[in-house]
Formats: sequence, structure tokens, C-alpha cells
Amino acid sequence: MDANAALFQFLLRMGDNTLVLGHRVSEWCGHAPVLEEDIALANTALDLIGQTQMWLGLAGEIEGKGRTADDLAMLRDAWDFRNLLLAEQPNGDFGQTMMRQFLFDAWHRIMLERLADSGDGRVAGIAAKALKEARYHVERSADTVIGLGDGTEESHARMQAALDLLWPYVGEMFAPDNVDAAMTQTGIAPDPADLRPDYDAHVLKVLGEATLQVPEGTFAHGGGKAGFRHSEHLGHLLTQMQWLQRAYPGATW
Amino acid sequence: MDANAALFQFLLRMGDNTLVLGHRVSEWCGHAPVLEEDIALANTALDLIGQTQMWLGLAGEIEGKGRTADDLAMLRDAWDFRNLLLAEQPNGDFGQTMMRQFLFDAWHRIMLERLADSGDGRVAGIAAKALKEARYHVERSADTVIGLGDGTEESHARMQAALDLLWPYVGEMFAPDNVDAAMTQTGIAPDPADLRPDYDAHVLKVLGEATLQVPEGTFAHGGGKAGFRHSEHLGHLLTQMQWLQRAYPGATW
Amino acid sequence: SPEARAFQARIDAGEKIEPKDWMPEGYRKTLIRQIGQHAHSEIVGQLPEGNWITRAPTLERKAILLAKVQDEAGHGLYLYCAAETLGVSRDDLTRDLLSGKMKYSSIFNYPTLTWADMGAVGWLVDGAAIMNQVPLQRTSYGPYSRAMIRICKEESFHQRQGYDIMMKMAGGTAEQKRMAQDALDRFWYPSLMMFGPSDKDSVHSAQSMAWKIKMNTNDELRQKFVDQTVPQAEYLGLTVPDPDLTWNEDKGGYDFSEPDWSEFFEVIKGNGPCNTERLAARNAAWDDGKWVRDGLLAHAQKRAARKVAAE
Amino acid sequence: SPEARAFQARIDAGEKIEPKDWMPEGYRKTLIRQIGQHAHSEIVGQLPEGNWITRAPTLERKAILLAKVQDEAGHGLYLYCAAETLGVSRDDLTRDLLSGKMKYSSIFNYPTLTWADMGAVGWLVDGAAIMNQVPLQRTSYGPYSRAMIRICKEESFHQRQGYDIMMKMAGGTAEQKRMAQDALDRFWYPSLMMFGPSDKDSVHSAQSMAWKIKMNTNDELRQKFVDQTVPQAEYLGLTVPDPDLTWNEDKGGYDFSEPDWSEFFEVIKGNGPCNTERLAARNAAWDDGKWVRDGLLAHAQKRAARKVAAE
Repeated sequence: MDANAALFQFLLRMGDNTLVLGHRVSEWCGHAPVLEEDIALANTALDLIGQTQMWLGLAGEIEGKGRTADDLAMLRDAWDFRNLLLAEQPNGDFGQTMMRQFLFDAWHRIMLERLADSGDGRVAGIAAKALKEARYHVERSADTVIGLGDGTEESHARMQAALDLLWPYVGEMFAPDNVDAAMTQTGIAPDPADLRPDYDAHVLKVLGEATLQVPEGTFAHGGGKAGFRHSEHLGHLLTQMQWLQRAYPGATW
Repeated sequence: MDANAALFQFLLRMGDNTLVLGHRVSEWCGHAPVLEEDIALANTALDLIGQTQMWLGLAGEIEGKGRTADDLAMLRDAWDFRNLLLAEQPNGDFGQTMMRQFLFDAWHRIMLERLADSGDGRVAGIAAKALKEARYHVERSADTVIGLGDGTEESHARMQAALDLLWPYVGEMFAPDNVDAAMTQTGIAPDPADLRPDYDAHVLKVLGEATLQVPEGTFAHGGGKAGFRHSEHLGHLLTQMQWLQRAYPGATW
Repeated sequence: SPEARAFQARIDAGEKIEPKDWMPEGYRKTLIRQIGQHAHSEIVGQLPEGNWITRAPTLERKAILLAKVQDEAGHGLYLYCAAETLGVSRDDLTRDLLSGKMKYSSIFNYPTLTWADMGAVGWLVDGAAIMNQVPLQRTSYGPYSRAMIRICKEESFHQRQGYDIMMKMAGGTAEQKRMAQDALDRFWYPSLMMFGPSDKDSVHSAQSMAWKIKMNTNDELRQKFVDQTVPQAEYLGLTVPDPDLTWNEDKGGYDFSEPDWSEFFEVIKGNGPCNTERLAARNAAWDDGKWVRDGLLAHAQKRAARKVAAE
Repeated sequence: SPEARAFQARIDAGEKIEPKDWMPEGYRKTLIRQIGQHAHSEIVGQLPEGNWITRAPTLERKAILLAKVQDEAGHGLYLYCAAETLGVSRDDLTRDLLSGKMKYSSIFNYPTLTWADMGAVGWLVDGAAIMNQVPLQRTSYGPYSRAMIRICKEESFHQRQGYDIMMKMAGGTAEQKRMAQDALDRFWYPSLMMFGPSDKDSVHSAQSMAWKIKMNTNDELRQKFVDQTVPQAEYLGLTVPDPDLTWNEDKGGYDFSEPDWSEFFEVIKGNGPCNTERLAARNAAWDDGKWVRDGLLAHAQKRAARKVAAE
């Protein structure tokens, strides 16, 4: 895979993660369990959409075909998306949303820390900006996971169910492929497998405080970041997200 | 309003009702409470989609701009839809779906009976075909409404809640406007207000057997058949229904 | 009473009333109702705009809309806090909203049907809200006045963003222009209703104005809104859906048609296009969120207990 | 035992076993498992296709897909009825499905991601199913055999419809062609898995074949499927995702790569892409539908009681 094509793919992965997860989080708007959470969720979605603009903007430049961040967000079909399967999973209840957020944020923070030292200055620049937000996100989502895991019997049970459901989507974040190999070789991004020890240390500590049990087994879903096989959820998400651009092609908004 | 334009609008109303309601019913596919209901709902949806093809097909002919039934179904935005608000209301639970179906079917049967005598042979022909199906639909949905209304305490309460929620959408079926006036004048369709006595007789009898109470008050939502103000639900429905045609314009399927 | 006379004198002198000051029960109750309704309006007002967040046409528009809805939730928070200084809890107010006992602005019972509605809501609805709120920055109750000052700053920003969407739509494709006109057609009269019934039908007004809880009459504000908005519509190339709208040289303002007040009273009664859905959405959020609130509270108590035990 | 010998002799003579006939417990149990799994597959199989009903590109395609999914539910019904003749109720079988105790075809744990998947499912999945089912029309158990005869007629119709979608896609725009190839890439190996593990790893086979519950070995059917399908793919201008696929003149069939059996066993264990969702969807339908089933039952009982009282 040529270096430029690999970088394009890598940037799509970063940008599609924040785009799709940001979209999911934004679905909560007006429906959260407490007003403060409504505000916090909107804030998280806003940060993620802002990061999307940067990652997909750079992806478009690297691709060199004149596609903007909006073009990439609004005019690709599901199979051309490169987000982790975790990001596209449905919101479920508030616990499932916050568990998904924590499992993502914990990875995102570490990934952005490494990318802030990227050999590619543009990547490093975006990562440094996003990192501040990601640090705040993970602090918040970890607190919520702990609060609900170590809350009532019901909240504990719901958080454990959320963890059981979502844990099989964690492995994909650390599974390297040829795009990652190219990124490692050019010094742009770390080998994803190298992030796992830090991730496990952080996540297991938080889940411990939350009195939650990591499910047994090593099974991990895959196919999102490579785009080979997303879940059925992504296509439905896109019908909403891309509606206006698809229905009124070429209009300016 | 010129007679042709009015007929076009009238046909859109008939076809959009069956299109939108058929779509809603089809959302149940694979999720009904009993296998027999899954089959029955799919069958209802299928009938309604078939009727849509006839009504919108004729609408396209009358319009004379070369639009096919698919063009009309897949390439209009929400504001150009002319279905009753009742048809676009969300499925809710199975009781809500069946109550919506019964309130619609009861009107649909009477309307089609009148249209089978239409002065326009094409309209009469479609109505005669659709009528056989509508008679079966209303028999079935009435039975279900009775069965659940006069079932357990829970099923009764749910059916009463469904009726309370949906009753304000009944009035729109009988509110005449200038399109209806043109249809009445040309002998193509009855004055909708004339259908109300038969409707009330039938519906009140069924609801009585179902031990359900018609809510007080005469308030009726409007804006669907005129297209002035649909509910927020229709736009979301269209994002799904029209996705492929919007995303891949001009392709043949 | 002497206290009431002293209280009125302070108000007349332009002093602010603070939470610990003496105040007549009627003043307190009227303020609770007014601030509570305003807070509820911010909360319920998230829904019609939230309806388009997942369909925003560009990343930039999605971000702007998210920020706006987030601001509205924030306004709700300030206002509930202001109401709490009057001795009513946020949970109590919320329960009164959810049971239908307290109202919120009737405008949010209208649906948002196209992207142009995001423009119309910002331009017209926030525009009307500001018209109501700017004078309230000078209201007699201190916490309310301070909340209004913060809120007004953000609202005028929202209104500009809304107008910007309308500009893009009105200057866009034929379909976009049609969307813009359609949005104006649907939101014009409901916006006029936002100022409340005509002065001759308005209850509570005189006392509220004496207390400086209400600063202008409904009709004054409505006239001001029309006079401000009509030229903006003209600039957009859109037609205000009022055939009787004419400039009245003598009064230096527009003559315009009244909204259909029977529709207004129906909406207030619960018979608007979206009343049922809006309340259902808020009730679902509250009911579905119970386990979350309970869980977080239980954890906070456990943590506090552990801290005490460790000391 | 003499009964067992007589039973086997009837089967060998090509007679049908009927519900009231004596049969060995193993025969009954194996049939219940096999028919039940087949019924469950029809039911769960509604979900991946149901996923596209609301996004079907034309009214005609929507109608065809609805009719197909309706047929599948109907097949489920025939098969549950056939199973009931063996002394197990539909509700019992359903509970075993919902608890994960009984399986359904592993293929339905794969997602449907584009419209071309509707083509691929019809062409490949129904194609493989027919390959399995046609011989079962001659199975020894009468009710099962008769159910299969009805089912096979409809399935072959479905397969043709699926292939027709593939034709349209493969002959369509560049994007449609890409969708078609992508669907083949994703569904090829999962379709090969539908025949079950390689004969050497397959349990129960010999006894089932003696009882004529199973008519051919897994590998025989898989070979037949590949030989039938490869030319169809070529006709579509699509590439089977197997670089080692070659025509073997000697055996008069294709040599092809085995699917990744470790993936197959993972999916069987519950670790397929959609196992959790499929079971969750069925459980939700069952749980959410309880009040409906209870309500209709209560009404039927009331009506019966009223009828008795009136007599």
C-alpha cells in the first residue's frame, strides 16, 4: 500500500470514529436523564464533530481529489467508512452510551497522546488539539461508569450488561493491519497493539472501581476500521446523517 | 383549482396513505408478538404497497410529466406528501399499530366502496381491486382491537391509551377542502364529510365490543392531506424509504 | 401593608429584590410561574431543534446547532437556579411540567419539518424571545435579572445564526427558497403568538408590570417584533403570509393581522400539533433516567460514607 | 429391538413414518432438533432481509421482499407444525431458541449491508438452502417431507428473485457492480458453511442418513452448490473470492477452498457478527409481545365462557 493511500485510510479511521460516535452521542439531545448530562453529551458530540472536521479535512487534502470534510462525511456509503465498530453501536440506555464512550475515550486519549508526537506535523497538530478534549471526555465518562457501576443494584446490573455487550468491540482498536504497518513504518502513528497495555491498565482500574467484571474470552469483532464488514447499524445512521446532501445534491447550506 | 390538478392531488392522497402506512406496517417485519401476526402484518403491508403502485401510477399519468409511481414515492420531500397524519404516526407498541390500522381501515373500506362507483373509470377500477383487500384488513384489525380491548387489564389499558393517542387524527379523514370539492363536483369522489356517519356507526360498535371509550372533545389534527403541516415523523420515515434512490440517482434496481 | 408599600417603593426606585428580602406571596408565586415556564421552554425547546441535529447538512451546521441546543439546556439550568432562590426545587418544577400542570412556550408545540425550520426558529422564535427578554434584564428580581443578562447575550447570537441559515436558503436553489418560504409561512403566526394574547385579553398584566416582572405589554412587544422582522423578510426576498400587512405612516409601524387566537388557546389547552409528543419525550427522558439519577446518588452516598469511615 | 428393525425396514422400503407410528426416541429427538433448527432459521432469517424492507429501492422490490419475508414466516409455521406432530410445542421450541439452547442457521448471524445483499441472500443463501432441502422432500418423516415439498417450491422462486437482483446490480452502474461484488465477497464463504462441517468432522451423520433424515453428506451438497454457483457468478461477471478455485476435469467439478472453519465454530458458539443482535431482536419481540398473547388468550376465554353461558 503506498504511503499516501495508507495515510488517507488512517485519517479516515480517525475522522470516521469521531464522526460516527459524535453522531450517536448527538442522538441523545433533549433526552438525557438529567439536564447536566444533556449539556455534557452535547458538549462531547460537539468536540467530536470539531475533530471530525480536522481529520477529514486533512484526509481530503491527502487524497488530493478535491473532496472536503463534508464531502467525505456526507457522500460516502457505509462500506467506505473506516470507523471502529464500537463507534457505530446504538445508544441503548444511558449506561450503554456511557460505557461505549468510556471504552472509546480511554483508547482515544492514549492514541492521541502518541499521535501528538507523530512524525507528520499536521497529524501531530490535530492530535494535540483533540487530546485536550479527549482527556476531559475520558475523565468524565470514567466517573460516570464508576458512579453507575458502584451505584444501585439496578445501575450496577445495567452497566455490567453494557460492558458484556460492548467488550467484544474493544479488540478491534488494537488489531494492526497493513494500514497500521505503513503508519508505523513512516513514523506517523503507533502500532495499535502497543497501546493495549496502557489501555488495559487504565480501563481495568476504572472497571474495578466500578465493581464491574470484564467478560471472559478473547473474541473480538472486526471489520469496521478495514471497512470489510460494518454492522447493520451504520447504514441506518447514514440514512439520517446524509439525508439532506443526498436529497439536494450540490446545494449550499 | 383545475380539475386535473385536483385529481392529481386526490390520487396522491390515496397513494400516499397506502405508501406511508404500508411502510410503517412493514417496519414490524420479524418483530411481531406472534408468528401469525408477523405474517398478517407483512400481508397488510404488501397489499398497501400494491395499492400504492396503482394510485401513484395513475397520479403520474394524470400529472403528465412522465413521473412514475416510484418517482413519486422516492423523490418527493415530506412537504409534497399528501397522506393523512394518522398514516405516518409511529408504530408504538403492537396495540398502537393495530388501533391505527383499524381507524384507517374502517375509513378506507368506506372510501373505497364509494370510489368503486366513481365517475372516473380508472379510479373505480383501482378502488374495486383495493376494496377486497381493505374489507379483509378491517375485519382483521377490528377483531384484534376487540380481542385486546376486551382482553386482560393490561391489554385493555394499552388499547385505551392507543385510542386516546390516535383519536385526534381521525377528524382529518372527514374534513373536506378544495380538492375534495373539485372531486365531488366532477363525480370522481364523495364528499369526505359524508362518510362520517357510516364510519362512526362501524367504529363505535367495534370500540364498544372492545370495551373502549372514545375520548371526549372534538379536536382534530390537520395538515397531512393538504400537505401544509405533517408531523416530524414523516421526514424520518423518508430518510429510510428514499435512501437508495437519493444516494444513487438514476440507477436501475 | 407597610411591608408591601416599602417593597413597592424599592421597586419603583429601581432597586433589585434579592432572595432573602421580604416579598409579597403574589410576587413570589408569579415569579416562580414565569421563571419556571421560561426554564421549561428552554428544555422543551431543545426538542424541535434536536429533531434536525442528526440530519444537519454539513459538519459546521451540525456543530452550530449542537452548540445552540447545548446553550438552551444551559439557559434552562440558570433559570431553574433562579427559581430555586424562590424556594422551589428543580425536581418540583420538573414534575409540574411533566404532569402538564405548568406550561412552556406554545411555539415548541409546532413541528420542525425542513432544514429551513432551523433558520426560522433561530430568526423568528429566538427573535421573539429576545424581544421578550431584553427588557427583562431590568426586571426587579435580582437573580432573574442576572440570568436574563447572560441569556440575552447568547440568544442574539442564535438569532443571527438562524438568519444566516435563512440567507443561505433564500439565496440557494429553487427548492431551498421554497423551503425558506414554507418555513416562514408556518412559523409566522405562531411567532406572533409568543407574546401572549392581546392586551385586552391578558390577565395578570397590570400587577406584573407594577412589580417589574413584566416590562412591556404583549401588544407593544408584538408590534416591535413585526416592525423589526418585516424588513428582514423583505431583505430575504420572502413574503410574510399576511395579505393585510401594510406600513402605517401615522403610527410609524406596520398594521398586521392578528394570529388565530382560537388556535393559540387550543395549543395552550394541549391541542397543538406536538403537545403530546413533547410531553411524552420529556416524560420518557425522566422515567428512563430514574435509574441513572438513583445510581449516581447511591454512589455519591457510598463515597461520602467511605470518606467519613476513613477519617 | 424388533420394533427398531421393523421401523428401519419401513424406511428402507421408502415408506413414510407418520406421527402416530412407533419411532425410536433417537429418531424423534433428532427430527425435533433438525426441524426445530430449520424453523428457527426461517424465523431468524426474517431479520437480515427485514433490515432492508424499509430501504427497498422501488415499490416493486419492496413488495417482492415483503412477500419473501412473509413466505419465510410461513415456512417457520409449517415447520413448527411438523415439529409439533413429534410432541413438542411451538412455545417450547421458541423458548429454547430464545435461551440460546437451540441453534439456527449460522448464515443469519452475518449482517446485510447493502441492497446487493438482498440479491446475494436470495441467490446464495436460498440457493444453498434449496440444495439442502430438495433431497429432504424424500425424507422418511411424512409431515416433514410434506412441509419440505411446499417450502421448496417457494424457495426456488426466491432464489430466482435474488439472482434477478444480482443481474440488475451486476449490469448496473459502477457502484452497483461494486456492491454486487462486495456482497459476493462477504457471503461466499458463509454460504459454503451452510452445509455444515466437512464430513470427516460431522457428527450424527451416519445414523441420520440411515433414517433418511439426512439424505446427502455435507461435502456432497457443498460440491454441488459450488458447481452450480460458479457459472452463475461468471455469467454475472463477478469474481468468486477464492483464488484457488479451479475446474477439475477428472471429478467433473470445481476444486475450491474450504471456508475458515474456526470462524464457523465461533459463530456457532455465539461469536458471529450478529448473534447477539439476532437473539436480542427475537427476545424483544417475544417479551414485548407477551401482553398481546395474554390479551388475545384472555379474550378468547371470555368469549368461550360467554358462549357457554348463553347456551
